[in-house]
Amino acid sequence: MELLDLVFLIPAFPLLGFITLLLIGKPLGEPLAGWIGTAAMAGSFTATVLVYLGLRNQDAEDRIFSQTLFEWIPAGDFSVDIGFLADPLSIAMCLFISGIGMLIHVYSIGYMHGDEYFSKFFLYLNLFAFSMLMLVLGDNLLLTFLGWEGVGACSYLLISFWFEEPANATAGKKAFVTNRIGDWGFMVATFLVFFTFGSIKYVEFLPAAPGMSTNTATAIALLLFVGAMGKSAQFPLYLWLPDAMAGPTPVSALIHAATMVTSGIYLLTRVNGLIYEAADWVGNVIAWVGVGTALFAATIAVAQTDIKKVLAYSTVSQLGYMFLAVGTGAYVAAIFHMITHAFFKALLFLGSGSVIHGMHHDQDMRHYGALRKLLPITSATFIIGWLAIAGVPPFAGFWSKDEILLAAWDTGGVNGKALWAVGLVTALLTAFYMTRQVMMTFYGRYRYDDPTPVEIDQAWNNRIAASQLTINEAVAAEDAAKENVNKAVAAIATAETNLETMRNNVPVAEGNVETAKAALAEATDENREQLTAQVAAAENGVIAAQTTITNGETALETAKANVPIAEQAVVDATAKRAEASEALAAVQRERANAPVPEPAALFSEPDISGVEDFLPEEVAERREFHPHESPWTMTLPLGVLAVLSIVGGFLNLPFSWNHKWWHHLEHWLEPTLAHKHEIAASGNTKFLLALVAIAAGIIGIAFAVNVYLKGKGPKPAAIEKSVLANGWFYDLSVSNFMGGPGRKLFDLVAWFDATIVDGAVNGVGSVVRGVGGTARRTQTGLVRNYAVGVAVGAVALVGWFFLRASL
Amino acid sequence: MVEVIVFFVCAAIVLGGAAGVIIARNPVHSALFLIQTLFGMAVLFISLEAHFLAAVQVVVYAGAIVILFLFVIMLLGVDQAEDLNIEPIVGQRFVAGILSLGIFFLVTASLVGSEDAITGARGSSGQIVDETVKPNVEQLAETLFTDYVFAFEATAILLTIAVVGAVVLARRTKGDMLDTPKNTLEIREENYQARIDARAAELEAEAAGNNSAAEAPDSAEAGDDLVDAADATDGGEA
Amino acid sequence: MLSLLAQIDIEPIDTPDVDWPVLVPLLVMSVGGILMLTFASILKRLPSSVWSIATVLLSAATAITVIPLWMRVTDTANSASSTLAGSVAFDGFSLFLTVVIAFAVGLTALLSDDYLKREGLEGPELYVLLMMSGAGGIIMAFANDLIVLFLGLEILSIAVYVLAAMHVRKLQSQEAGMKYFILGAFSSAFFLYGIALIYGATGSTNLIDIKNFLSVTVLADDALLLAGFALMLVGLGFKVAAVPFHFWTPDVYQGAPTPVVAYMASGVKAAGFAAIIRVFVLTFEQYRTDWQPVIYVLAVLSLLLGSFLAIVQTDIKRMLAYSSISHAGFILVGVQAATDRGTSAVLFYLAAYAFMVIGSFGVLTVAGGKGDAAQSLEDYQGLSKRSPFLAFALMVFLFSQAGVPLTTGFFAKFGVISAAIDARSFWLGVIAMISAVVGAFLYLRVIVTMFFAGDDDHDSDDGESAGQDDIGDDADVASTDKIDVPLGAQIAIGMCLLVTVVFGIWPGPIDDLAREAIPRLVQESPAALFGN
Amino acid sequence: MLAAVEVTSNWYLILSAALFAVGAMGLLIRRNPLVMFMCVELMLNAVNLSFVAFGDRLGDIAGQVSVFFVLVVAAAEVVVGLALVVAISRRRATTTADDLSVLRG
Repeated sequence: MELLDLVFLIPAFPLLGFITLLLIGKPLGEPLAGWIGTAAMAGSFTATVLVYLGLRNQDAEDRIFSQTLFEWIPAGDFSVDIGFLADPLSIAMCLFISGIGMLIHVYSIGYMHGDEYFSKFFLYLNLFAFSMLMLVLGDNLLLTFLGWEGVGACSYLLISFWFEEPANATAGKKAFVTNRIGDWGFMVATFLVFFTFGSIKYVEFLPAAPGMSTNTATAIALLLFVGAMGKSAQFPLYLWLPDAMAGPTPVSALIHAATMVTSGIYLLTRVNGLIYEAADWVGNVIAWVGVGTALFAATIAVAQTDIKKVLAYSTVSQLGYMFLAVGTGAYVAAIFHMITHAFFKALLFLGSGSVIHGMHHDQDMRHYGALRKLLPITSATFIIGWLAIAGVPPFAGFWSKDEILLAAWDTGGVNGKALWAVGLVTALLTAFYMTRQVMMTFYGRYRYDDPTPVEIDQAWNNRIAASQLTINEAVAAEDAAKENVNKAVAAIATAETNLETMRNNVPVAEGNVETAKAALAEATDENREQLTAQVAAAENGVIAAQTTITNGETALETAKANVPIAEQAVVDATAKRAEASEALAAVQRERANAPVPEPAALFSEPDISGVEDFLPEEVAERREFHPHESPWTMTLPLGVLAVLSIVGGFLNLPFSWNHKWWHHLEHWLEPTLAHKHEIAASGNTKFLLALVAIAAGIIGIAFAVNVYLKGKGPKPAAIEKSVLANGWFYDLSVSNFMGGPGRKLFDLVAWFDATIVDGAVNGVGSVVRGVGGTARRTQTGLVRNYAVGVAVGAVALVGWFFLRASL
Repeated sequence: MVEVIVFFVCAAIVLGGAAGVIIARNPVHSALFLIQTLFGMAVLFISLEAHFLAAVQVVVYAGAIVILFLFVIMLLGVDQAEDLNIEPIVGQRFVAGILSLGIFFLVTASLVGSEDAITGARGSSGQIVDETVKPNVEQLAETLFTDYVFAFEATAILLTIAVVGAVVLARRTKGDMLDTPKNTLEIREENYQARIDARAAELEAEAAGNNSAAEAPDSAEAGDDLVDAADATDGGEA
Repeated sequence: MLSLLAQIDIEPIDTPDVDWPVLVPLLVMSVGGILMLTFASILKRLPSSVWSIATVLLSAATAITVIPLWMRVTDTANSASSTLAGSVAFDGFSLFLTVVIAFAVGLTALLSDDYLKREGLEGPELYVLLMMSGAGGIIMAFANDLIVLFLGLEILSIAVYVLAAMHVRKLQSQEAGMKYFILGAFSSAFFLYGIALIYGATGSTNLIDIKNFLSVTVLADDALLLAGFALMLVGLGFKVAAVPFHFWTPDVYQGAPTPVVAYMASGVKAAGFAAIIRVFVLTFEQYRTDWQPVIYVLAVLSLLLGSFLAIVQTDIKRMLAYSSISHAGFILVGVQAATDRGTSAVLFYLAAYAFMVIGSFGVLTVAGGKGDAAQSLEDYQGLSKRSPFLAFALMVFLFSQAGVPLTTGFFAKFGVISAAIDARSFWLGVIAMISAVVGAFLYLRVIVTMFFAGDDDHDSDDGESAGQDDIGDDADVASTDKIDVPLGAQIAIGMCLLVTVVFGIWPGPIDDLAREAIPRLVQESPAALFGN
Repeated sequence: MLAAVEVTSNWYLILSAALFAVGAMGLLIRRNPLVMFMCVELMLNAVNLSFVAFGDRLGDIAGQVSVFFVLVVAAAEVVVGLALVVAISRRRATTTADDLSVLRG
């Protein structure tokens, strides 16, 4: 009994951690703030274990304990307490919330290393843990709602943690708004519960549920389901979850895989007594929404290349599984799968975080490959997680998934078979896409050094640019040569003109001589000497003119001789230009002939012969970088979760002998699940169904291994050959299916997601805007129009009352 | 008989005045029509044996409130006629007509039945309207200072607010307007100043003309220029 | 002269007994205002902050004087009563609203001091008018007589008309004042006509008498009474800004000085709802099947139109104006229930809303800058950088207005909606919740603007889903200067923040008070009648 | 014939309703704020008439007392309204109600 009194400590520790970090988080700094946060979670986990032991000491029927701390809203008939409800369901939830929470805190110390807001991160994480534990432990709907909102707010804060990135801020916004829609359902349901029962305390209204009006129960169940759909990311409210991957990876692991997103399933499980009273079709609706979401998200996951996006869609898909279980009344299976999923999905997320951490924050799987040697611990644990989710026995996921499929089958009729079949297809797809992820990440060729298609393209462009440069030079040379020819021709003309002028000069000079001579003939003694000198000078002039003519003729000759030389130069330059153009054409031909670089060159290095020297600098930089394994704070949680993913299934094994021992979880949850679905199927059916499920998993894995590993196994050449020889696989399936209808199908699904669903959300927004915009026109700014509004209101009111009056 | 005639005459005066208020283009006329309505109302009060109110109606309403209106109209010089042929808001008059008719008919319809309905409602003030028991003023006073004494005291606050409010709003302020680039008041004052200057120049020119005729034209021209400038500004404003 | 008078045999008027303590809060507020006016005209040299401080102290005194009265009224032996010939109701309801109004006045005064200095306006009259208006609100809360109610309404309103036009250097402010005045006077006339018709139908203006009369008489023809209801609702609907009487709200909120808007949204609204509850929920309880549908429709229209129109606004004051219309719709949801639960939910809402809206407008007062110029959403880009305190405070207030849990807004909305559902108005509850969801978009838009947009470091094209909003993409970001938050505003905003968060986590105390403040209509208490 | 007719309080009340309606219409159709105020005065006067007529019908003086308060309110409204007009006309050349439309939307 004393142990049970500790229940308030479970949320108190994270709250304490939150307050401590709020007050002195910043001065504590890294890594002390992280350790404080972790210690708070450890305390919470310890308290949970103690309470768990306390509950165990009770008889099964007495395993329910209410603790009221204080009156919260002490208001007459509507009084709400801050009180905790410790029962098998809530404590089971608390165990894995605080346990996994603690591991993720440890992990975060390594992951957030060097972040500017290190202590703030842990502050939020602790606040989140507090809210989540309040959600689970609250003994009434309003307190659960409070926790519900609290986790939403923390999720919003943590998604936007790196809010300098606009995408993150937008994602946070999307999460906030989508969840408001779900909250609306929750609130109305709360009012309805209060209205029907006069209380919103679980221990008071759930026992009163039997015999209530079916319509009310249906309404409440559906409204709560709307709330759950928002929080647990079910179609069509799943939108925000993939976007939420913008936040830090530990957040994705803790909030968007293990804890918060499962609160919808928790809620429905908690009020299973109410759902039981609702109309039959409610369960079916839940199951079909669940299984539909599961299949839908799985098909999307197949087409993703971002390592975290695959896991995000996978989470949506697995949550759909859990809703399938809830819808078919298999609450134990739902909780079971929730717990195992928390183990292996947290493991996968943390593993992906470790990969991202090691790969310089590159999240594109096409750039990975063969990482298992470089990240040994991460890859080993990740592979365990993969086997668990893919449904390989004896890993945890197999058992829980099998139980859900069994429950679906057991619903009976065509409906049950159909649910089962869709679930099975989903299981196959799950195995496929997870294998694909593992193969692309840890196996195959190390592709981080590869130039990406964009970079190859850039290299080709570089090379063509270089060729183009040569051509430009040749053209310039050709133009210069042509110019020279022109110049030479012009020089001839000039020389001819000059020669003409010179020739004209000779008669003038000769005339001068005549004049001088005539003057000499009439000369007197005084000027004879002078005139003689003049004649001599004139005669010299004639000689000079004649000499110039000779020079001019020589120049003309030279000019004429230059023209052919210049013309020859032009011919040479033209040839060079043609040569360069040819070279460019050759490069372009080469580029055209070069194989189109695949987005994911999984199996062979991209063909970059011819452009090696032109690759952009980033490639060289990347080649300098080597992936590295993460620090122990990150690998330790991976190890623990890997062990849990292996043994998690032992919580509830489907063996029929020694029932009580194997079905531990079922017996544990027994007192809280008055209306769970009892499996009617025989042992043989169970066994057969399990075999089919295993087969589906193996087919999925095998298919993916063949597609994505393509012979890089122990005997690479042989497998590759056989695949090529058979031809059906690669060519038919991959090219035709994946590249043809399959691709189109997946594209269609992605298109539907992006256009219709997003469009509907945006559409509501634009309708609101449209209405607002129209109504806005009534606000004309003219006071007399406003007065008309008042008068219209007055007349309408008087008119109404006049109609009501008894005359 | 006399009552009926008095009623109809007064009703005609009251409604005619009211119609005048809303039809008159010039606000001064509207105010005068308002006085007409108020006087008609005073007579109706007398016929309803509310003698003191009739007096108050004339003294306070017609004598103070309407005068206040006229005072403000004159002070601001806003007595320019409003062009009632134009209604800038489409359909406003039609809607206004429908709505006021609606109010009138609905209220009237509500009134019609109520007269005959035996409600048993008698005044709860304990003061019976009967001049033979006590004079009207005395009855009023007694009710005012018993049942309505709190309301009476509350009017003190109301009147204080009115005074403070009027002072706050109507006093001249320092500083520029914050939300208009160049406020119209300044433009008006500039125009005004320009006219004054022009007039002053004219006068000066006349005075100068007596002394020496030669200088006069220049000054006059300068004045005209100013007037022109003022007109231009006016036009720009319009 | 005296002897002459003595000869006339004048029967002294037997004035009613006065339960003076009841009037103390009102007297503190109104006489305090008048005294302040007197001192302000004598002592012109005093620094203007003195008047602000005096107003805050007087409001605090008003709230404090309520405490002993509250003890008296909650003491069962000597509970609710009426005084002054039954024209003043003394019950928890009037006291509760008195405190709300006193807080509204005090907090507004805190915001006003620096506002007046910043805008270069002359001071003391604003405080005087504020207190007078508060006194009018208190009169409305206490009013047990329709004429008193009308006078309270006019005192409240006329002062606010002047306050709205108070920023004499802003054309917008004067326009706001003028519009408010014209429409206010128009709707007051309707209100008054309603009183006249009700008087004609019941023979009294006193609510107790009316109720007594209606409970013993079945009106063969209640058309007159109902027409009176309609016309009164016009006036009251106008005061609380319910659609279709809301048109003035956005214009006036946008144009009026921001601290005054804070008062309008809190104090005026509280007083308006006080009247609606006392007159309709209490006095005309018998006729609730007649008026409930009207309130229903008004609530629906206000809820939807308010939130839808708010979304398309880019001016933040206008946006909050529309959101206040939507809040009026929420409060009407509680009124419509016409139950004790509904009334206490309304009181809780009014108290919670007063603090969050004064806080919101307090932030806008400071962030608006000189002349309230920075009012567009763009001006709030990156407010978190310029003043983390303001951004955080506004975020909390907006979350509270959106009804996010752990704020008073959540419990306020929860209260009215649960009251509506309790009164079997299921669809009204649903519509209220839809409006709350739409509202969430709206408030989030502002918050996102403050925190995420307007970062200089990165490009502003942020892959925002198309058409979501048109904010944040403007290159010219408002100045990045730090904003200094004046002390008065710090105190006011801090206090609102404290109330919003503390009572958001622990709403018990306010809820308790709201529950004890269910109005009562009682004749003068036996003590008052026979004690003297 | 007229002698048989008696003036009942309803006559006054209907006159009052008509006056109220005329006042309301005037406020809607006139642009000059001063005239709009006068229309409010008409409406208040109509109410006054109603009060007095009801008081007469009920044999109650309270109707007449109420008129006092309406008078005070009317006076206070007029004072503030006119002050507003004065303040605005200082800043703007024209003062019609339609010009006041900066604030809108």
